[in-house]
Amino acid sequence: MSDTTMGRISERMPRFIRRIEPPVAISFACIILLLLFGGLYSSAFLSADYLLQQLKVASFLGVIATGMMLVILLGQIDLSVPWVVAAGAMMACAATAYGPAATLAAVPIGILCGMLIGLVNGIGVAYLRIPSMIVTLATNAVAQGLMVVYTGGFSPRDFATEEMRYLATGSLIPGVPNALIIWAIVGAGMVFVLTRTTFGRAVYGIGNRERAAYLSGVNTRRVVMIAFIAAGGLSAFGGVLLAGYASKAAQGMGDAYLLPAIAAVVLGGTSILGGRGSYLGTVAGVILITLLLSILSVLQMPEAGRQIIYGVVIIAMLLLYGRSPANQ
Amino acid sequence: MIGAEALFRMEGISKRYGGVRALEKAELVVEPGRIHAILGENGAGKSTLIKVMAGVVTPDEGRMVLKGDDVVFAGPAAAQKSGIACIFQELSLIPDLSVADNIVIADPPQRFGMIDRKAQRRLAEAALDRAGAADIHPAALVKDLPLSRRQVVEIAKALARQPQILILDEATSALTAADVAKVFQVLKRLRQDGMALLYISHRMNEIAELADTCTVFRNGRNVATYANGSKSNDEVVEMMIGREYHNVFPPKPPAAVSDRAPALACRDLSWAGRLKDISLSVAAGEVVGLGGLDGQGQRELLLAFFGVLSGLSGEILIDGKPVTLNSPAAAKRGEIGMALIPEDRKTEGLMLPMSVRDNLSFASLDLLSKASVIDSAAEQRRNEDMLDLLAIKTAGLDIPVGALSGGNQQKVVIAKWLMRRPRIILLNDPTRGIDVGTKQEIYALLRRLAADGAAILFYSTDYDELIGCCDRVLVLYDGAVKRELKGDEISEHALISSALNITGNGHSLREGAEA
Amino acid sequence: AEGPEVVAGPASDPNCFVPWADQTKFYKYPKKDGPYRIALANGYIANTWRIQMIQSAKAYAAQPEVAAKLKEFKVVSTGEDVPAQVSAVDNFIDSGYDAIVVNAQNAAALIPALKRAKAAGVIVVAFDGTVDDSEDLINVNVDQKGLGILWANWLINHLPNGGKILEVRGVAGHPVDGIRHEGIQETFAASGKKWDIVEVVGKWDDGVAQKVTADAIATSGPFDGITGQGGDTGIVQAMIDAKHPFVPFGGETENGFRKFCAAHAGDGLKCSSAGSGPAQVAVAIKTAIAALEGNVVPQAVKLPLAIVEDPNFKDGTDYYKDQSDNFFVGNSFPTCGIDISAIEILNQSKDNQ
Amino acid sequence: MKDWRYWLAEQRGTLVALAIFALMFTIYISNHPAGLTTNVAQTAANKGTLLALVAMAQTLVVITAGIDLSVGAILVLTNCIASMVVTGNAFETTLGVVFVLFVGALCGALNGLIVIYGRLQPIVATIGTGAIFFGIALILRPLPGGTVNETLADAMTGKVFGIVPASLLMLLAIVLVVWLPFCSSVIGRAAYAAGSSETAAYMSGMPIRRGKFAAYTLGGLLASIGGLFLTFFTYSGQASSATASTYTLLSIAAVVLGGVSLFGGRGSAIGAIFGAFAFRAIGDLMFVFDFDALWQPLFQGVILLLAVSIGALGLWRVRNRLEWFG
Ligand SMILES: Nc1ncnc2c1ncn2[C@@H]1O[C@H](COP(=O)(O)OP(=O)(O)OP(=O)(O)O)[C@@H](O)[C@H]1O
Ligand SMILES: Nc1ncnc2c1ncn2[C@@H]1O[C@H](COP(=O)(O)OP(=O)(O)OP(=O)(O)O)[C@@H](O)[C@H]1O
Ligand SMILES: [Mg+2]
Ligand SMILES: [Mg+2]
Repeated sequence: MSDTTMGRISERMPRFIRRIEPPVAISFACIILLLLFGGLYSSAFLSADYLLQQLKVASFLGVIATGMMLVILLGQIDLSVPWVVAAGAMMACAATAYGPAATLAAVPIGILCGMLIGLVNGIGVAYLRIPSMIVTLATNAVAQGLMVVYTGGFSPRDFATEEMRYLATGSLIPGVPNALIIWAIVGAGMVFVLTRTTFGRAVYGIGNRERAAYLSGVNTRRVVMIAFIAAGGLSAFGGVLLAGYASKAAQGMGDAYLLPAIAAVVLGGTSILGGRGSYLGTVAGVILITLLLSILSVLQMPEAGRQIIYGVVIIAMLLLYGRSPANQ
Repeated sequence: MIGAEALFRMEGISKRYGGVRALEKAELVVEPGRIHAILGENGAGKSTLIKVMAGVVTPDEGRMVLKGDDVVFAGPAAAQKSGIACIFQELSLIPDLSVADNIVIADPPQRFGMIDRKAQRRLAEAALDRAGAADIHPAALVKDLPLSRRQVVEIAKALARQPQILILDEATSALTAADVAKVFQVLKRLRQDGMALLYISHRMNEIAELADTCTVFRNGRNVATYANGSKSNDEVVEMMIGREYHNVFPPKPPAAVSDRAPALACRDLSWAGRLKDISLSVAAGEVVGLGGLDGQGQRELLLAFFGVLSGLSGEILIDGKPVTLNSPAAAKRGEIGMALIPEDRKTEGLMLPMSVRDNLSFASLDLLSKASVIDSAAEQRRNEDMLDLLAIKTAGLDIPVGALSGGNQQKVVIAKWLMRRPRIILLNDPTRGIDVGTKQEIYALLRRLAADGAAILFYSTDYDELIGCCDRVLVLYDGAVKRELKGDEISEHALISSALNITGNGHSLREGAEA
Repeated sequence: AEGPEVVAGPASDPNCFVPWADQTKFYKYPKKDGPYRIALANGYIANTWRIQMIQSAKAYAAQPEVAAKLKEFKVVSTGEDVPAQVSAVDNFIDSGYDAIVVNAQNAAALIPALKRAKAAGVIVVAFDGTVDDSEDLINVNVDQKGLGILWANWLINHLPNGGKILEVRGVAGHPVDGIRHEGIQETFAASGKKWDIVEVVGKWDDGVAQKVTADAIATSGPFDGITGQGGDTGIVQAMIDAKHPFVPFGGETENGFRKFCAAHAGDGLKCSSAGSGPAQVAVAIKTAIAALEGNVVPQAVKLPLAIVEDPNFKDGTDYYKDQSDNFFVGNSFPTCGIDISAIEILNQSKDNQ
Repeated sequence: MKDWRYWLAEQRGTLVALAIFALMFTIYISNHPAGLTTNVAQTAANKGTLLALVAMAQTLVVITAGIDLSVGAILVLTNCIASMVVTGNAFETTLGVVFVLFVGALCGALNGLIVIYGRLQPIVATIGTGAIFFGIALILRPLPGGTVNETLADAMTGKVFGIVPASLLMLLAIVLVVWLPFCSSVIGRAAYAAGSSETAAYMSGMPIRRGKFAAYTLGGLLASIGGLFLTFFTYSGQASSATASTYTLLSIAAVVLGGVSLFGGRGSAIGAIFGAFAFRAIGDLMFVFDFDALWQPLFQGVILLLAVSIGALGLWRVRNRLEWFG
């Protein structure tokens, strides 16, 4: 019938275009707005090196938010980010204590540690059916405990390796920080997985209704577990990059990334209930949050003022586009 | 219009959803003391119409008149206050609340501003009684009840409100004849009490028995209103679908005796006291029905085959070889090739917010992908084939499946599994909420699949269906196979009597219900 | 119990137990017979300073002459949750410990618990996080405000005609951040020179400090001088990444910071590095034991600042070239005969792993 | 099935929480050097009550399938305000208390309005409001300090007749005066319904908005009672972001231990109370066991992990795998 054919015409448009939703567009608009506002305060906010620096810093959050988005799409959440980030960084640096081979493998080692914690999260959520919000809370506590014991008992090495330094601060393409390139690669991978692979479909399906997904013969538990492992690995990778940026690992270096990661994902239009959201939005959200925090930190006003503005801006932006439909 | 002045009237009601015209200048006149049936194929606009009446959907244009004065409903609450109670096709029970809580949900009995639990319990029990479902415990959580019981609760809930106008949108679609009979007695009593009833169903025999007046909808318009019985079934269906129509079940091929092992079989299958030593076999090319009252273990049996139940005793055989299936994933794999059309499309069949495309492909992703990368072109092709094969009425592959009409949603569930070309097909009441025309298509389809060598096991709450298209029917009672009916033995009478586990004969449907 | 009797000074060990001010009272608690049961009620634990502090405490308690005096030394960390720490103190009181050493998450919150301790005849010694408006305990602390003044003066001396200063603050709302900030502000104000001070919040964390510093440099830089309350390694790192010229710097005692100071002193990174070494916990324990033994101690003990200033950063004593950036070097209090060099406890614990 | 079976099924979460608490607390007490003296009981009660209050606040919101990440910030804000206004003579103090409670309810109401009429996802909406509340707290108390009417504070944190911890009595009173009326009222039922299935609730014509609004507002109110109690506990106010985030996370842990479903529609504040006390008891274990200080965080983490895994034991009984999906 006619409307069906119309539908089919619209499908001839490239998937990418069709997938851009208003939230994404608007949040990019908000970014511009924010910059202009910053520009009013000081033209330095529009300078190329400031912007590149923000993108560099954003890519740390970006990598972490990528993992967060994956679990949020499942209708879950990962509160273990802070200490997974720290653990990834600390373990990567600690590797240097065990010979040149380990030093070279520092980055993978760090990521691996994150994936291990992710594995525990995944088993807890997928196989033991414990709400993710609480399992990840617990694993976060465990990870912290491990790091405390480790630091206290082993006086670990905590210098970032040259490779880590290079990944985070070097620039393969002149002017473009490597961190940014890495984020781009991670992001591209994520987009591909979400839009083109069976795994991605399964993630969205489970996020919408796991029961139906299961009855469709999808191994939902494995998908959920893999997602959490990936999220853990990405958080740890973010930590590794941070360590490279700071040239060292330290405890509590992940504390500043949990809420921003969640906020970024949701500001990007992903439904916290799962099943809905596009990566482009998360990109926008990450840049938005990073810029906001940076501009606020530089504006000469007391911390209190910053907090209030931060909150108001988040809510205002969500009111602009983050509203769920009046009746589902 | 016959006699009595209108209690409620809708004039020129239109409702558009994007490109879709759900309602187009629809008219309806509701009179007290009569049962008014509304017929129409899937997507004709029936549910939309009554959603407008119930204040859930606000129409784009048109007016509603209640007892002579215009009304506009701000929301469901408003409609209820003016005495309109509605049982929605997609039920509106709160899963985590108890049956009693749900029944009195509109205005619970209160003392000093607190809900009076004792009184609530009494009301609930009374309502359940009237709905002929005294077997449901008022303290049970709704989410623990099977769909059919929920529908009864929904009916009890509507009754508890004592409305002037009661609307049932396919409220009995999951009920077996016996349950339906009980409900009908209630409805007829209400009619005598002067209540106006609107009754939507795709089961012609129900409408024939119950309705006083009938209104047929097509493409959002009311195309005809007539006194019940003044038209033949085929005439009615032709009005519904707007083309020539003859009600015929596809011919059954003579039972072919083959020495090949049955595609699907089980021996002494038992589970948690709900399945008791069930042994059966379904040969390739055979359509076997599961009959019996609702909740006698039919669902559990299908789930057991599909690898959902754990702790089974006895064995399941595929092509004569025993297998252990411990997940749907295992059951659908190539060499086994099983498919289950689940009971509740909303929670088990579909992801309502996701697009038609995603839903259609979801069970077949392994086939549509190489190295788990989806081949969009192939996907597009297969999806379009399915839309055509089942004539699914949708505004495109990318609109959320939740936006389709109930029946079309059901078709999507079936299509999503047929896409795999399964060789063993388990169906759990697949034609629920599907209009007569489409039903015929599906019967024909099942036959074709069988002819192509599929083995089909088919639970239905609709006896005509079992009679019309099954080679054999196994009647379950209390988790065990009570009787196997072959060929001409399959009659409504035989089905009922064995369903009620009465091995005599000479029982009519009605008596059966009382028994 | 009747609590301590107020006596005239000096303290039993005047070099170590330096009274905070002239009017500081001196206490003489009723003598108890050892060995003693002493508890350490710590709050937050998950950062290097705290871990190093606990290591120092254990190391000190393990020293033979100290161990001889202790029947039990128990450490409990209750996290950032104030009531939990108060409850911990209460629990120690109820469990009959002789003395409780505490690093208060929140000063005022302890006051009622201190009353209860006094009533039960339990000696409480607070360090780092002290309880200044109560006399029912002994406070042991470095002069936090003095630190701010020290750093400000360092910059004032190196920038004869004022200039643009970046002040990287600690955790907002935390008393120590407030008092150090106060010291810095007052000193600059009093200097009579023209100062343009840009404040950012670094939360005493290298990562955060590095980020906000980078932003500050990009938007409001360059600066003529920098002072940081903590996370100083990160701050210098940010300067280096941004190719910001090295300028005078008043900061804490992180090893990493001092490494930078030593390395880049020539290029203009003239540092004053001073802070509150984690080993002050040892002084607190020492004080508690002294009090239990009936010796005279001041109600508030002022610890010497472990100051190292350009140009005398020496590898192996003031900083450790090839050790972690994260530990705090100023960790010995010679005047108290306490010399738990950070490196010792780190390595010692490495051996006993 | 018998009625009591249904009742049991309904209360299962609460009872499990009670069991965990009983177990942990018994282990704690039986190893405590002082044993179960009134002081020890009082200490445990006060610490538990504070968390219980915040957990109850969280429960109300979670029931509507929401989550309140600002609950800690409300606690801190009301703590700061209380440290300014809850002083002076009986009359002034009373006014102060009323004002604090009012502010708490106001914060909750703001959350409610944003979530209902702004239609924002609670988790982010409350991240935003949380920042705002904490900012205000910082303005009011740049540095820790303030005072509180000490007679009141001592009374509330003390013992009645030298035996019963006053805090427990207060908790009991709140359950009777706030919780029970709420959950047995139409509004409360609407809150549960909205959490269980908003569409169905809407179709059934329930006052969804009013239900949600009430839940959020009462949540704010309970959080402010927590703020008051924190002030009684600490004699002062401090705008500490650590306290805010700690209590927000602890409240979630307690709520889950208390058998409240984070998906909404199920659970009770009573369960949350036991969850809170159970969680505190877990924390207390390290007193009585001689753990190396540096191993304590790990120990607590592992215990927490085990405690939340208890729910998984039910999985062994599941014979229809669809039950995995609730
Ligand atoms: N929320 C919605 N959004 C978009 N389209 C809708 C929506 N609800 C209904 N429609 C469309 O309106 C038309 C009528 O739907 P309706 O549910 O009233 O049909 P129906 O007569 O109830 O069919 P069925 O017998 O299958 O229940 C259908 O084409 C359907 O796709
Ligand atoms: N079809 C629908 N499905 C689910 N939720 C809906 C639907 N339509 C509206 N809602 C939600 O229901 C709520 C409104 O319901 P309702 O008007 O009954 O609340 P209310 O308490 O009666 O309002 P008030 O308190 O102002 O009278 C809103 O949150 C709205 O988003
Ligand atoms: Mg319909
Ligand atoms: Mg239908």
